[in-house]
Amino acid sequence: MRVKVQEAPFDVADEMRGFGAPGTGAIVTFTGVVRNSDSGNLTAMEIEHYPGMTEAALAQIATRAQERWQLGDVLVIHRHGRLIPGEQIMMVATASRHRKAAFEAADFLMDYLKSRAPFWKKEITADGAEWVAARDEDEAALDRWSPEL
Amino acid sequence: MRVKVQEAPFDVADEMRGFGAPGTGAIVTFTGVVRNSDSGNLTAMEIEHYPGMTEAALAQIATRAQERWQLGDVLVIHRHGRLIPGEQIMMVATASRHRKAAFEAADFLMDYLKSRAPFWKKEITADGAEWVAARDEDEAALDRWSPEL
Amino acid sequence: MDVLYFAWVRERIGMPRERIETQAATVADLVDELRSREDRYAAAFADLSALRVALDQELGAFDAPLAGVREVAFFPPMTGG
Amino acid sequence: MDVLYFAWVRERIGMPRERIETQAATVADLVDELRSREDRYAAAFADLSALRVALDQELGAFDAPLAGVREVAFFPPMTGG
Repeated sequence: MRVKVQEAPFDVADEMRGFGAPGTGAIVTFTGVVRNSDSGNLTAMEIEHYPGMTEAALAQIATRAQERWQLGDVLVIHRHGRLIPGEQIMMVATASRHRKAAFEAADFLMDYLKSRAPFWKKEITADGAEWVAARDEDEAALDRWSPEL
Repeated sequence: MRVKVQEAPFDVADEMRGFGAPGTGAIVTFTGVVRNSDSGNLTAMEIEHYPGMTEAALAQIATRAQERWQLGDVLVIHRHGRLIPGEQIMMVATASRHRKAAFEAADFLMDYLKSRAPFWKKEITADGAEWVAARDEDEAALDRWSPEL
Repeated sequence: MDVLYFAWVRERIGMPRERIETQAATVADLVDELRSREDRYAAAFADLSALRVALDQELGAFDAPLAGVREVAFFPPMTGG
Repeated sequence: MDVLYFAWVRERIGMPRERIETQAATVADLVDELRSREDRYAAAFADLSALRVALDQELGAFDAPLAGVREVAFFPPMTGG
């Protein structure tokens, strides 16, 4: 298991080198990219985080995934700082014997990262800056994994 | 959309270069790896396919995914021939604005690839060769996407 | 008509493809015709529930008509991925 | 006790952290104490349903006791991923 919180960009191929374990049959990766606004006027996305708690929260979420599914490997990377549209924000990867576990665990990691890891996004446009509001559907997505909390 | 059927190995990083589209916020990849048998005695996995029909079936499955979800990009690669444990067999990748569509579409592609694309696996061990039997649960997995057929 | 065999169907019949002149109206009729030829065909087509068929490279059914079809393929359930 | 603020809570209060000596028994008591200090605190803590709290870097509840806690953080719902 590897969890990284960093300002620097990451390279998916570099991060995935040697990922997995003997017996791995399925690897799923999710990569989040800074998406421009519908009007295309996004200058940057600033990501604030809570040093210390962030690492602990990501490690806790990854550990829960490992307790729930048989995973040969888990990777979570999340950036902070100022990013521009098209840049990679974060990634998760899961390795398992079978595809179902790898898919479910990656989906689970994303849902928990979204609403339980202490990151806050601010959108910077020519018109000013605005904090991204949490979406009810992201919170609701966690119910799928109940009884996890 | 890109669909490839090939004997040669592929490099995920090479294949993913330029993947996505303006507006992409989420990229999911699935990579299938030749898993050794539980007893660790697998010498090779031979994959037979139906040239012509294979390409058409993969393109049809990818098109269905594009009709069902808003995808900025779709990639499907499947190898045939003789592979050894640890080698990559196949991959799918999906790009979308939001993570839910990217995850679901990748999951859908895998379920359809498993049971609707004309590939047949044969396991070669020191004791002989045996065709891999289709699993009822793979066929049942398709019901999740009903009314697709 | 070209008839193709894959995986263990190919192995039991002993060849990957052959050209067959037939008056069979449906896939099932063609199967009956093949079964009556030789034991190796009878062995390959012993259990139709273990087989799939494609007509001109599209999955089809055993009661499908053969009129106009140029290529029929028989094979076990697929195991890709 | 160290009190930390993030995102718009930090912006409204105007600083990322401060050291507070308090006798507050619970998080809610601490919030009341802060609100009564100055308008900027009252503005930041106007709607508790829009806020989350962490006690020693673990998510907690507003009725949680503060005994033994060394670090309290206030912030809006998280928007990672």
